[in-house]
This record gives sequence, C-alpha cells and structure tokens, in this order.
Amino acid sequence: MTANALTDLNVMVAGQGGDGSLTVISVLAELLARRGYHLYMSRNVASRIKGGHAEATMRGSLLQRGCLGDHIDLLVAFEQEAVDMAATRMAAESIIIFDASDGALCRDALAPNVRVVEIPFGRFAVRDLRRDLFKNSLSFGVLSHILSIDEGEATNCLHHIFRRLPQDAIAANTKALNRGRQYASELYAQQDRWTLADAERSEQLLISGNEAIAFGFLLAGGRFFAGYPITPATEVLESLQKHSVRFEAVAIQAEDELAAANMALGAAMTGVRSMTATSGPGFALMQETISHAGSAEIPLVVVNCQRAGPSTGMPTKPEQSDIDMMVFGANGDFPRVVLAPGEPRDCFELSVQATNLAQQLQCPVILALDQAVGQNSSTIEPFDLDAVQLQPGKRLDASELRNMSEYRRYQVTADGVSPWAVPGTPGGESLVTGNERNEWGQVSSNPQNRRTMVDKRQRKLDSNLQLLPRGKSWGDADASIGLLGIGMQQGVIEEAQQRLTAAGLRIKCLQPRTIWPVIDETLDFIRSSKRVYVIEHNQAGQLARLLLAAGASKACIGSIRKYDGEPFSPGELCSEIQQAEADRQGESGQ
Amino acid sequence: MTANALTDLNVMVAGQGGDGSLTVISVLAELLARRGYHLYMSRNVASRIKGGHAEATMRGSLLQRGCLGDHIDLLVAFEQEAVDMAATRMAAESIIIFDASDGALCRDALAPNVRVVEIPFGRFAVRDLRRDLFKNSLSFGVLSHILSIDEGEATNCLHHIFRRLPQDAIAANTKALNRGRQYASELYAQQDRWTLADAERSEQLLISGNEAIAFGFLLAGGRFFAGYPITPATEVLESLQKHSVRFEAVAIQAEDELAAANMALGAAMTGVRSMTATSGPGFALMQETISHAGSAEIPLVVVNCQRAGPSTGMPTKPEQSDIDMMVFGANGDFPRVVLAPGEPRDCFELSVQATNLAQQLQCPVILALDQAVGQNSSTIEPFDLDAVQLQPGKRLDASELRNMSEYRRYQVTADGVSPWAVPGTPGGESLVTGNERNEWGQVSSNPQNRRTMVDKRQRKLDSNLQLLPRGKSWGDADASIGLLGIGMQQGVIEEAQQRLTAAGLRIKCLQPRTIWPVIDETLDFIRSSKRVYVIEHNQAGQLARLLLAAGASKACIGSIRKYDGEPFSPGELCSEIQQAEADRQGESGQ
Amino acid sequence: MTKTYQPNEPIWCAGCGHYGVRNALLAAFRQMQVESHQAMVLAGIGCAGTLQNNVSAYGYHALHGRVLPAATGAKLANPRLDVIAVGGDGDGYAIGCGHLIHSFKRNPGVVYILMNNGTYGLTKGQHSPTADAEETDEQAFDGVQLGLSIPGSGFIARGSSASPVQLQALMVAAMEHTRAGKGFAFLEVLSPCVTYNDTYPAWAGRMVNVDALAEYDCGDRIGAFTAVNSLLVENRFATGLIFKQDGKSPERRRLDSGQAPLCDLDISPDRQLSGFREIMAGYGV
Amino acid sequence: MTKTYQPNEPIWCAGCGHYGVRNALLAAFRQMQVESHQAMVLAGIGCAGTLQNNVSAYGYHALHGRVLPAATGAKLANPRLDVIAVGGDGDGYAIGCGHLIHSFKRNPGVVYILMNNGTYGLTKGQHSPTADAEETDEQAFDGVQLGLSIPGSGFIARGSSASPVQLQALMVAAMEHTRAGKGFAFLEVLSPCVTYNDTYPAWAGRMVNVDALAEYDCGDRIGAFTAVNSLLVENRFATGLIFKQDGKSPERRRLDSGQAPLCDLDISPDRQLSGFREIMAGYGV
Ligand SMILES: Cc1ncc(C[n+]2csc(CCOP(=O)(O)OP(=O)(O)O)c2C)c(N)n1
Ligand SMILES: Cc1ncc(C[n+]2csc(CCOP(=O)(O)OP(=O)(O)O)c2C)c(N)n1
Ligand code: SF4
Ligand code: SF4
Ligand SMILES: [Mg+2]
Ligand SMILES: [Mg+2]
Repeated sequence: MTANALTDLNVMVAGQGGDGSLTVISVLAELLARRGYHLYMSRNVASRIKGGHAEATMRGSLLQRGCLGDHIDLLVAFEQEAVDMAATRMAAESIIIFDASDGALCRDALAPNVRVVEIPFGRFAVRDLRRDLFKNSLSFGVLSHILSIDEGEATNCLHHIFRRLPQDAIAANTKALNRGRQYASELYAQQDRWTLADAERSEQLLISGNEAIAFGFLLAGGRFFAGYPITPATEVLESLQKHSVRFEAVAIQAEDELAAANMALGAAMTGVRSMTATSGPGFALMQETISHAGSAEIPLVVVNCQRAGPSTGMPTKPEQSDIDMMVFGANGDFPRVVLAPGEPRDCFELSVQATNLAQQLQCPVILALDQAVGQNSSTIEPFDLDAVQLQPGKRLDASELRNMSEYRRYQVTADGVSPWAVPGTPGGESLVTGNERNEWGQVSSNPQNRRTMVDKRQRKLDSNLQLLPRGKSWGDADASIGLLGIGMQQGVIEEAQQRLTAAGLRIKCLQPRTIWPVIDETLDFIRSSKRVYVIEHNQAGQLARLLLAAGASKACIGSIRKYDGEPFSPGELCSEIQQAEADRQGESGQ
Repeated sequence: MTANALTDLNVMVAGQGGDGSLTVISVLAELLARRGYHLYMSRNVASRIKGGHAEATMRGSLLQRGCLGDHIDLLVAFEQEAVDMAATRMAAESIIIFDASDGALCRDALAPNVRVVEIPFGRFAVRDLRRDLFKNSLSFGVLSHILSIDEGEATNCLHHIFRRLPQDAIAANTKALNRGRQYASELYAQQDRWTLADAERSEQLLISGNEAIAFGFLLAGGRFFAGYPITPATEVLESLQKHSVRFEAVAIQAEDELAAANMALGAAMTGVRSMTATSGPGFALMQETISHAGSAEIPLVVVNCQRAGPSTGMPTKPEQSDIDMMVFGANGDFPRVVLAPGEPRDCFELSVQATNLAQQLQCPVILALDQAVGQNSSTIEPFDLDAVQLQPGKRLDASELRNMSEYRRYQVTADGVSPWAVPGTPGGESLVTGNERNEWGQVSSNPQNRRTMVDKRQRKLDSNLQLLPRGKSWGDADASIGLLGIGMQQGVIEEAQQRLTAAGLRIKCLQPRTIWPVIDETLDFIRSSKRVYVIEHNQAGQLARLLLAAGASKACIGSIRKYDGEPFSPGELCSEIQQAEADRQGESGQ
Repeated sequence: MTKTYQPNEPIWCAGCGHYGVRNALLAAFRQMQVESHQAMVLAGIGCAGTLQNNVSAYGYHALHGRVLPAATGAKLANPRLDVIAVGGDGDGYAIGCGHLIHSFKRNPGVVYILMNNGTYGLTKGQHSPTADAEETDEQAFDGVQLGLSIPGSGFIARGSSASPVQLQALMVAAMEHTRAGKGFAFLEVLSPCVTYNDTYPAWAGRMVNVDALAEYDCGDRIGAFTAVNSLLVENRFATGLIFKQDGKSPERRRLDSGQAPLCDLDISPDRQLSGFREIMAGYGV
Repeated sequence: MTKTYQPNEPIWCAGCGHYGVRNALLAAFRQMQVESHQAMVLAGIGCAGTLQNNVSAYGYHALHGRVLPAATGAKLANPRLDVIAVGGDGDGYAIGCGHLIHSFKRNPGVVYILMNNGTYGLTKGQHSPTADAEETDEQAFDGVQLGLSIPGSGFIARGSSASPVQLQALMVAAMEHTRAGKGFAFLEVLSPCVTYNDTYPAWAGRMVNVDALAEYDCGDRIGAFTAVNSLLVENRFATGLIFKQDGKSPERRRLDSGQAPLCDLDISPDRQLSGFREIMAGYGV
C-alpha cells in the first residue's frame, strides 16, 4: 500500500454482533462510491444471534473486483477478539483503529509494521454523547481523517446514509463524526495520512446476488414465489416479499421446503412463472419434488444458495459442495438444467434466463449460487432492463386450442417439448402426472410407450442446447493452461489470472455458466488446453469429477480445492497454481 | 425345447389380479423343486389393485439361473389379454393352456407353431365344483398331464401347498386336479407330452432379495427398523414386522420417510443397529437425513429398492436409475458406502456386511437393490448362518471409558473413525451434531478445525477400503472384452456370457458389489480390458458415467442400456453385445 | 371441439368405497354446473389418488402427501378455478398431515376430499393413522377433531360413501364455501377398502348425522368438538356439516384489495418498467 | 472421572426467554436427580435448538423439524434414558408439525419442550405459525389445542419462561409422566424472542394458570378444550397442566410383555441360531 492515491483498499469493521459495524461500512461505501471506486462487500457473522464476533469487510478499488483482496489495509476493531482474528490478514503498514474502552490493545499477534490508533470510542461516546451506539460515527470520523477526507465530504456521506433518521439523531451523529475527526487529528500524524483517488463516478448499483436473483425473476415475469427461510438463501424470499405488492405478485412463506416447492409447482401449472429458493438442507428435502417436475414436465426454477455442508454444516460459510446433488440428485433420469452465476449481474441475467428456460423446456431449472455469490454485495452497472425479453415457450391459448382437432398434454414432438394449455382453457383438459403415461397423460407402463416418453423428455435438452447460456471466458485464448471455476471463484480467478499473466504465465480462463448439461464450450475449453485447473470449494472436487464424467481427459484436469469455509484470496490462488505448475515441472523433469 | 427331459422350462400363469395365478405357480414350483430344478420367479402386476393384468412367471432349470429365459414354454392364460400380451414371447412349439370360459381363443397374435389347449376352466369349475377359484387346481391338473407327472406326485405337491387349508378344501382341490387331468387326457395327445428331469434334490431356499435383506439384517444384530410402505421395498418392512417379536426387535411403520429415517438415527445413536428401507421417491425424501448421518457420524443402513423413475414413474417395474442419487445425492461432502447385491444370497451377505460396516465406519451405508433383485424369488442354497460375524466397530463400554482420561466423541484418529460411547454410559456425555464442530462436538467454524474434520471424515473411507466387499468375477480372466453390471444384470450377464463364450467370444465378467467408493478392483478390471460393456437399466448410463468420473478411460467403456421397465433377456443382451462388437469391427475396418 | 383425453374407468376393486366418492363428485359437478375446463382436480397417491383420472377436468397427480401445497399454489395463481384436492388417509393423515394443518391455517379456497378407509389400499393393506386402535396399540387419529383444533379453520364436514345424497350435498356445500371466497373446505369421506379393511359392516351403525340433530349448532367450535369427541370415545363418528365459520381466503383477500388474479397479469417487462426502475434505483450508490 | 465436553454458555441474546427454559430444565434435572449420562437431550434447529449445548447430558442436534422421530427412536431403543426433546415453534409447528401429531398418537416416553416465541429467531425474525394474526392475515396456531385433538394424547402443558417455578414444576411432572411409562409429555413454553418479537409485555397479562382454577379438571379433554379455546378467542393463553390422561408408552408395553430394552439385547447371532434356522426353514422348498 503506497501513500499516494489508493487504487485498492480493503477495510474491515469488526466487533460483537449488534455493534453496528455495518453502519461504518455503509458510510464509507457511500464515500468511496462518490470517489468512483468499485465496491465489494462481505459479511462474516458467527452462527449465533446477537453478539458473537461479526465483521463486515469492504474492498474499494478503481478496477472492478469480484472478491476481497489478500490483505486488510484498515481495520476498525471494537474488541480485542476482532484484532486477534484478523491479525494474520493485516497488510504490511496497515492501520488498526482500536476501541480501547476496555483497555489497551494487546498486539502480540500483530506484525510490528502494523500501526494502531487506540481511542476509547465506546467510553467517549457514552461520556460525550450518552449512547454507546455513537461510537460508529466516532470511528468513521477517525477513518475519514486518516483517509484525508475533508469535513464537508465526510458529513455529506454520513447525512446521506442517515437521511431517514430524525433530525436530532442526525445531529448527534454529526457531532460524533466531528469528535472522531478531532481525536484523530490529535492522535494520528498528519504526514501518515492516506489519500483517496478521485475517479469519475458512474451510475452504479450495490446489490447482492440474492437480491439480483429476486429482481431478475420479477423482470422475467415471475409472479409466484414460495420459500422457507434458510441461511444463506433467505434474502431471495425477503426481497420478493418486499417487492411483491407492487407487481401484484405472491411471495409466500410456506411451512417447510416440501410445501414451498409443491406450491410453486401448483402455481406453475396454471402458467404463472414460479420459483422457490433454499440452501443445501432444504434443497435435499426438495429432491423428490424436483424429480417430479422433471417427470410431470412442469416449469420450475429452484435456487440453491449453497452453504458449507454436509447437513447443517456451517450455515453462514460459502461452499460449492452441492454440485453433485444439483446435477445428479433425485430419483430417476430426467432432464434438468443447472446454471451457475458468478456475481450479481450474472445472477440477474441467469435468473431471467432460468425463468424463460423453465417455460421453454418445461422442466426444473436450478440456479446454483454459493453463500458468497448470494450474500456478498458489489457495485455493478445498472441492469439493462430494456434488453429483458420473455420467451413464452409452447403455450397454447384458447383460440389456438380451438383450432386443433386434438390436444395431448404430452404430445411427442421433434424437440421433445409439448405444446401446453393451462387450466381454465376450454379444450385443454388433461392429465398431468409423475407416473409414466401416454401422450394423453394416462398412466401406462407399456414398454414401447415408456421408451418413447423417456426419449421425448431427454430430447428437450438434447435438441435445445443452443438455448443454454454460454460461459464467460477471458485471458489469452491461445494459452495452454486454463483456469476454470464457477460462482464465487470467478472474481478470484480473474484477479489471479491478471497477476499470473503479469508474472509471465500465459493463461486462459472460463467461467461456465451452464454446468448441466456439460456443454461443448466447456469441453472444448478443456480439449484445447494442455491442462486445466478446476478451482472449486469442496473436498471431493465435484466439478472436476463432473467434467471427467462428461468425457474430459483425466490427464488434463488439475483440481484445486478449498473447503474451510473461507473463500480463496487471489494471492492464495496464485500460489496454488504456481505450486501446481512447479510440481508438474518437477515431475516431468524426473 | 426338446421333448426329452426338460432342462430349462419357463412357465407363465396370467390373468386378472385375484385369479389366483400364484397358486398354480406355487404348486408347480413345489413339483419342480422336488425334481431337483432351480427356480427363478417373477411377478408382473399392473399398478392397480384387484383386477388388471397380473402374471407370474417361473423358470425351472437344472443349472442355477438368475433371470427368466428368453421365451415362455408354457402359458396358462385365464383370459385373452394374457395371451395377447405374451404372444411375442412364446417359444416355438410352446403350449398355451387357455381358459375358454368366455369363448374360444383368438390366436391372431400367435405364431403358427404355438399349440393351444382350450378348456373352459372357469365354467367347469363353477359347474362341477361350485366355485370359480377351483379353476387353478383344474389348470394345474392339465399342466401335470402335459408334463407327464403321475397322479400321486401331482396330488402330493398340491397337498403340500394346501397343507394349511381345511380338509374339505383340500378334498375339493384334489377333485379339481383330477378333473383337470381327465380333461387333458381327453384333449391333449399322449405323444406330445413333455417330461421333466429327475435330478438330485438338494436343500434349497426360495426367497426374494427383500426377504433376504431383512433376514441378513437380523443376523447381523439389527434390532431397530423403521420404514414407510412403498413399492417395491415394502417387503423389507413386512418381513421384519413378521420376525421382529421373536428377536425382541422393533419394526415400526412411521408416518413418512423422514420420520422413518430419523427414528432409525435416534435408535442408532443408542448403539442399536438400525435400518430403514424405501424406494426412489422415499429415498429422495431421505437425502437430508443421509447427509446428516454422514455429518454427525451416525451408523445407518438405508435400503433403496429401485423402481422405474423419475418421480412416481412405474412403481412395479425395475430400474437402476437412482445410482446417481445414491452415490452423489444429498448436500455437501461426506463419506458413504453404496453396496449392490445381485441375487438373494448376495442380499443376505451384503445386508450383514452393510450392518457391520455402518458400525465400523459410523456413516450411512446404502444397499442398492432394484425391483427385480428385491421382489423376484429364486432358489439358493441355505445361508451359512455360522459364518456370520459381528464387527462391533470402535464402541467403548463403561469400563473402557472409566480408564480414559478424556472422551471426545469426534476424536481425530489415524483412520478417521472415533471411538464412541452410547447414551447411558457414564463419562461418555457428548454432543452429536450435523454442524461442523470440534472434537468435543462443540459447534465451530474455525477454518483449521473445519479442514481437520472434513479430512477426518473422508479418511474413514480412504483408510478402510479393505473392509469393502469385493465383486464377483467370472469368465475368461484373460479376455480383452469385459461385461460389467450390477444388481439384476448379474444373472443375465452370466447366461449371456455362457452363450457368447459358446459362440466363440472370449469374455470376462464383473459384478461389482461395492459401487461407491469405486474400488480398485473395478478400475483394474476396466484397465485390463480393451473394452468393457457396462450393462445397466437407465437412460443416462449412470453406472458408466460413474466409472468415467472415477477415472476409467472413455475409449474403453461401451454403454448398454435399457429403460423400458423390462429386464434384459439373455438372448437380447447377447445380440446387443454382438451388435456392438460388429459395429466396432465395422468402424475399425473403415 | 378439440378432442382431449377421455376419463378412464376407475381401476378400483369392485365394491370399493371410492366409487361412491367419484359418483358424488360427478353429481356435485353437475349440480354446480362446473365446466370441465374450469375445474382442477388434484390428487395424492394411493387408490384414492387415482380419482382424477376418472373425471373430466384438468387433472393432476401430485406427490404422495403433497396435494395440498400444490392445490394452494394453483388456487392462489388462478382463483377462478374450482380447485378440488383429493387423496387417501395415508396421503393426508400420515405423510401429508403437516400440510393439512397449514391448509386449515392458511385457508386457501380449496375443497379437500379425504377418503378415509383406515388402511393403505394401494400398497396392499398396511395400517393408516385411522386404523383401529386394537390393531395398532395406538388410538385412531381423527381428522375432523384435528380440524376443529386449528384456529381459523372454517369448513369441516364428514360424509360416507355409503350415503350418496348427503355426500353430494356436502361436496356442494364445500364448493360453495370456496367459491364464496371463504376459504378451505375439508370433507372427510368414510370410504371403505373392501379388499384390505372392509369396514362397511363395522362402520354402518356407527355414524351419527349431526345435520339431523335439532339442537346441533355447526357455528359453535366448542360445541362441535364436544359432540365429535363424545361420539368418538363411544367409537362413533359424527357426520354431516360439523363446523362452519366464515373466513376470507388469501386469494379473495388479494382480489378484494384490487389485485388481479396472478394468471391474468400482463407480465411483459415493458408494462412495468417504471416500477422496475424505481426498485433498481433503490440499489443505486 | 473421564473428562468430557464442558457445556458452553448459551449464545442467546441477553434477555432471551430461552434462558428461562434452560434454567428450569437444569433445576428440574437436579430435582429429579437426573444423572447426566442417563439423560439425552435432543434438539431441533433454531435458537431454541442450541439448548442441548448448555446442559450436561448426551446431547444431539437433530435436523430442522425432525427432533421427535429421533427422540422416539432413542427412547424405544433405550427406555432407561430420560429423553428430552427441545425445539422452537418453527421447528415444531411448521416443518415438524406432522411428527408432533404422530408423537401424540404414538405416545413414546419423550418429554417435548417447545419454546414458542412467535418467530424464527435464528433466521432473523420471519413469522412462525404462532405469529400474531394481525401480521400474517392468518390465525395463530395453538399447539395445546392441537394436542387435545389427538386421541390418545396424554400430557399437555404450557408454561412460561417468565414463571420459573411453575415451569420447573411442569418439567418435573412431564418427566414423571414419561418415567412412569405413560408416554409422551408435551410442554409448550412461552419464551419470548427479545430481538425479533418481544412479546414479554404483550403476553404478560394474557396468561391464565389453570392449575390455580379450583374447578378446572385436567382429566377432562372436552373441558380442557373448552377452557383453552375460550381463552384463545379472548386472546389469552391457558398455562399449567392442561390435560393429563394415563396411557401406556410403546417402550413400556414392550417391557411389560417381557421384552428386554433393545440396547441390552445380546445380538451375537449364535445366541439365537435356532430361531434363525427356523425362519430359514420357512423359506425352504
Ligand atoms: C414418498 C412416497 N412414499 C411412499 C409411497 C407409496 N405409497 C403409495 S400410495 C401409499 C398410501 C396409500 O394409502 P392412502 O393414502 O390411504 O390411499 P388408499 O390407497 O387407501 O386410497 C403409499 C405409502 C409413495 N408413492 N411415495
Ligand atoms: C431444512 C431446513 N430448513 C430451514 C432451515 C433454517 N432454519 C434454521 S432454524 C429455523 C427456524 C427457527 O425458528 P424456531 O424453530 O422458532 O426457533 P427459534 O430460533 O425461534 O428459537 C430455520 C427455518 C434449516 N436449518 N433446515
Ligand atoms: S385396495 Fe381397497 S382402497 Fe384400493 S381399490 Fe381396492 S378396495 Fe379400494
Ligand atoms: S434471536 Fe430471539 S430467540 Fe434467538 S437468542 Fe435472540 S432473543 Fe432469543
Ligand atoms: Mg387409505
Ligand atoms: Mg421460534
């Protein structure tokens, strides 16, 4: 970190849950955004309720980044524990602003070059302003001083964030801010101050993946959602509950995941675009229903925002260990699509596509998120709302039906998709079932019919591959080394690739966005490489295994995995790859 | 089929459900068993209740066979539909005994060389004996005549089967039998009669796979079972309910599959060996619980007797399309074992092993059956009960605990398995949980602890591979062509291999019995072959794909699949393989 | 006219109680002039759960135990439909009983016809939750009593497949209740399984039709519970319209607040661009 | 003494009702002289479902909603254990309510303590089935009333984390009921979530302790339903021992018929070879 205009800044605010760490981050986010920084924000809370260690981390960078940086440059710590936990992640020459209300900082765990500013915020806040809560604005004052922000700008941002509070609360916080600045100017040397860049500000959204999923669903005509709360997927339900009235939509909290998924099926059968969202344990409960949607050919979008498993696991930690279940879970053979977005824009786009695809293919479409993609927020350009188009699929209305001599719900067609009518349409009476059945929907176990029907359903995928979203690829297209990863890996891979390229390694990258079926794009990427590192968050190497199962050559695949609940940092990933490359060289040298 | 002593005879009895087709088959089974034949029996009932087409088919053969033959030699048909449905399966020179009560047989669908004996059984039964039901013994009389059975032997067998009926019922059935023989001798030419072999009779059991699973579980010390009825797995529950009192065991019908699986977990935690059994839809519902058993390290055996999917599918038809779900379903990474028996003896043995393995590895062990393995019966040598041994695993009793200074439920050990104490043992108090936790069982999301615990759990498999059951291999060990299949494929592959070998093809075969993890034996078999045909009942080629994922070379794997609800016949499988071989030759010739 | 599927003949055993349920439903449909395209008959899994194949309507075969959530979704999405959910006692009282409770509570305009035969017919005769106490060592469950215990439940009735006139009348009353926007209507039908649990003789003398009792007040929850429970401990069943209370269904609440049926909404994004832009602006920094 | 895990301090918010439940349980354990190795505390998932971490016993953290089946399995397998199941209202009345019904019906000797706070605490404040009617447009569910509707239910009580003495007494009564082999004991505890649904003030004046009513007869199911329902429609809660009836639990039925506890059986196959041979002979042909 150089003292000149910061191009990349990682700030953590940490304390006990309920300390209001998020407020400090919000004001700083506002400030950085005004200065033209891109933001990436992550929260890390213990799986407990009030209290317990809680941290919010934000990266501000002039380049768009999809992950946190390797190190923390600035830490606002409201307690000793926060410092101890962050100690190994502190950058050289980084700064800790410590709330010394309960005593001086013990800096045993810290490298000597980490600087500490100790101020008893809490004590001062209570003493001067009569409420502990004001320590947040106090500490922002200190921060703003260190970052060489002038009073006007700091106040402005604070006021913006608190604009919905009553006047006296705003006044008190402003007072706290100024006190903070004052303490800082006394305690913190003028010459050590950092300066922020002042880049051009563009219109940006700060949104999480879960929120973007909900928004995309509404754009794509989604009007029925049923869910059951579960970390880290709950925000999809909550966003939709917030916005549903305006669009006359229904967002219902069911009694469990089985009810949620089956309510969505019931609504979907009436032609209303329907979704449910959950995380691993709930997705496991929905397996039977997903197979049913596949069998009965009912359009359904299911979001699985993955957390660390197995079972209850670590609910607030990210993992990508339900790939197997999403692709291969549930009973029997049936067509399904699994899409994996990498950041909020992707979430929005793939949510739209998933909602359309479910209608086009009449089968379950799964949106595979992970906790980091779902819950972290980042700044992105506003969505291009005008570009959203609805694909109605083969829906028959009353007049089309009237002109048909016969209507068979499961008519065997060239591409396997049957035209369908929804309840209420005269002439569209039909039988929808999860049993094997003939074209009319009547139960049948005739072997010839069975083959026809299995093949028909499979054709829905095989003859509609062109509808499936392509991935994102970047880097040096002619490189022989490839990096491949989905979801939260995207941002880390991007940054690692830039660094590796800078270090002289030729690398190309692919973030597949359709993970099931495995499409040619993915296999071609592997085929055209000498080796591909598959980077993922799980113990088994589920994605790598999936690619092998799809025909990728074993010799070509290198598997880089992590499963400790913490995302890769770009630096960590770089070393993993460099190490793997070195190992290869070593081997081939022998 | 030659007229001399029959070495292999396929008999079908078919009519409306409730016609008592099974009685005829039972008496014939008794007769054939006394003559030293091996038996294989299958029932095919429409998914409806009373009425609807129902057929029972039995193969009697001097060689032990694990499937039905290619053709039907003898058909007893109580209605026209039965003949129409069986028409294409009738052997040349085969015989149909037709109940002509409702009119003469329309033989349009039959080949000219099929012979028909028409007798209005039903009408005669009512006229002579006052009850339609006696048509069964009547038709057995006809059968016995055609098979050149003398009156004494026929009566003997009939009496044996009816030994628990009241005297007058036996007398009436005997009368019916004799009437049948009389009609037959009038209608059926003496010189066209067939003769049965008279081989040495050995002690045999006639048992289904589901029954053998239940029995093996009891032998292996299983004392708690909870299930929920579902075709084709219900007989596991029913067998255990029948036998439970004698062994003071509990076999409980739960309110659903979620309750069943979780009751079994509760009992398992007390140290009682526990099992649940279900089929695809129920197994899908149990996914969350299976992941939980994997996470919390609770020994649990789960039987999945597969039926044709997806969803409700065809409940009475066999399929092997839950392989993916059993191996890869449920959330997160956790160790599990999947074993696949091929016939009743295998079911018994693997049920014992699964019950032991669950204790040894403290994880879920899945028994993968299919409808044919589970519900078809065949004759086998009596089980060697003395050979059954219990493996207690690392259970600590009170005195062992007393001598330990510390007890940690999730102690990290070399092989990943932690010694454990069950509730009621002083000093063994502990926390069992599906959350990530430290060795004491206390919830933790510390990254280092997380890695340690994931690795520990995985080690349970990796360092105990020697405990996993090996497969069965046969054929020409040096052959370059391999046939590989599990479950119901075993018997068909065996017979197909014999025929192909007789036709000059060198072939070796493997029936893997541990399908997850994929063990070296399986991969070695593939590695040592030029090509391996993976024979399975599903559309996707799930087993073949699993082998690819485990590292088998794609060039080496040929996939032979069927998914119409009907098992392969040996002849059909032979042609498939010959065709595939011819195609290869064609290709390489180009 | 577009030709579509022809309802199958039922596949039930001769004499099965479920025939009576089907016949009463067809008669009720005629009486209520239900148009086949406006009715959606959703079924659970079991012998009872094949009834939808024998009726002209939009039929759906749900998963075992999940017919009520599916029916709820359908009704919320298209409130014009007559949504009829049917199923057996295993389907509704065993695997599905959690959803039954929440359907009483949520109160969607769904008619739920539960065919109680004290057994699992389709899987060949295992005990259901309403099986006789002597056989199971457990007290038989009673769905009517359960319904009364859920605050907000609004229509609880019991009929018998042996009493076709009463049964048809109860079905009509149930459909009128849902059509009026009052919410969930629960109708249990005693519908014997002649093959595995022939309770025709045992049940015959045990039914007491509360509609015929002069002093019975079906608007009084405590009174209803008292009557039902008193009969139950004497091993008898209350039948008839046992409890009725006017509520408001969620789909009716939506309509009353001026919202269109979900299935009628124009969902093209350009129709609501300003709304979407406003939400997006809320995420702006 | 073997050193084993030390119970953690609770992780609940300051003032959470669940502290009162834990304290009462510890006191009841002391009063009943429960030995830590003879108690098994099973918990659902939620804030309530962390209580097992704060007690010395064999603790188990079940899946969300599945604590009762697990407890049933444990009790049937080892009837000597004091099996205590705990969980929240989301756990027990939403995802798990099917199992609650069947636990009343099956009647295993399990004490079930359900902490009702009208909200999903752990997932940060969504409505639970007992959430206020005004907020949800649905009537709040009542577990006590539900319990009364299940034939065979034998112990139904309600306490409050604000009334520690009564709560401890109810816990003791519940444990005595199960220890006596009478079966399932259900105890709902009003246990406010101060963070997301602080009902301390709202609930304070609304509780009516039936134990203190001279004329109240807790052996009368209809009377209990009448009392509970009458209070409920006035927006009040009956507390105390609401209903009690002596049944026999399935594990006690096994013991009475001379069968040993499952966990004590000698399972070595050679001990029962003759039995196995006989069964095998039954398959002979
Ligand atoms: C998840 C699941 N578990 C089990 C089954 C098997 N099954 C089909 S119907 C049925 C019960 C049928 O009983 P009931 O609902 O009373 O209907 P009835 O046949 O008596 O009319 C069961 C257990 C299933 N289809 N799905
Ligand atoms: C299958 C599944 N679905 C959802 C969740 C998420 N979840 C955890 S606790 C909980 C509800 C907690 O509410 P409650 O049971 O009332 O307990 P409280 O926190 O209020 O004490 C939910 C929905 C989960 N763990 N598992
Ligand atoms: S088995 Fe019973 S319920 Fe099913 S159709 Fe036959 S009589 Fe009816
Ligand atoms: S969130 Fe509510 S229920 Fe959970 S600990 Fe805090 S106060 Fe208690
Ligand atoms: Mg039934
Ligand atoms: Mg709660």
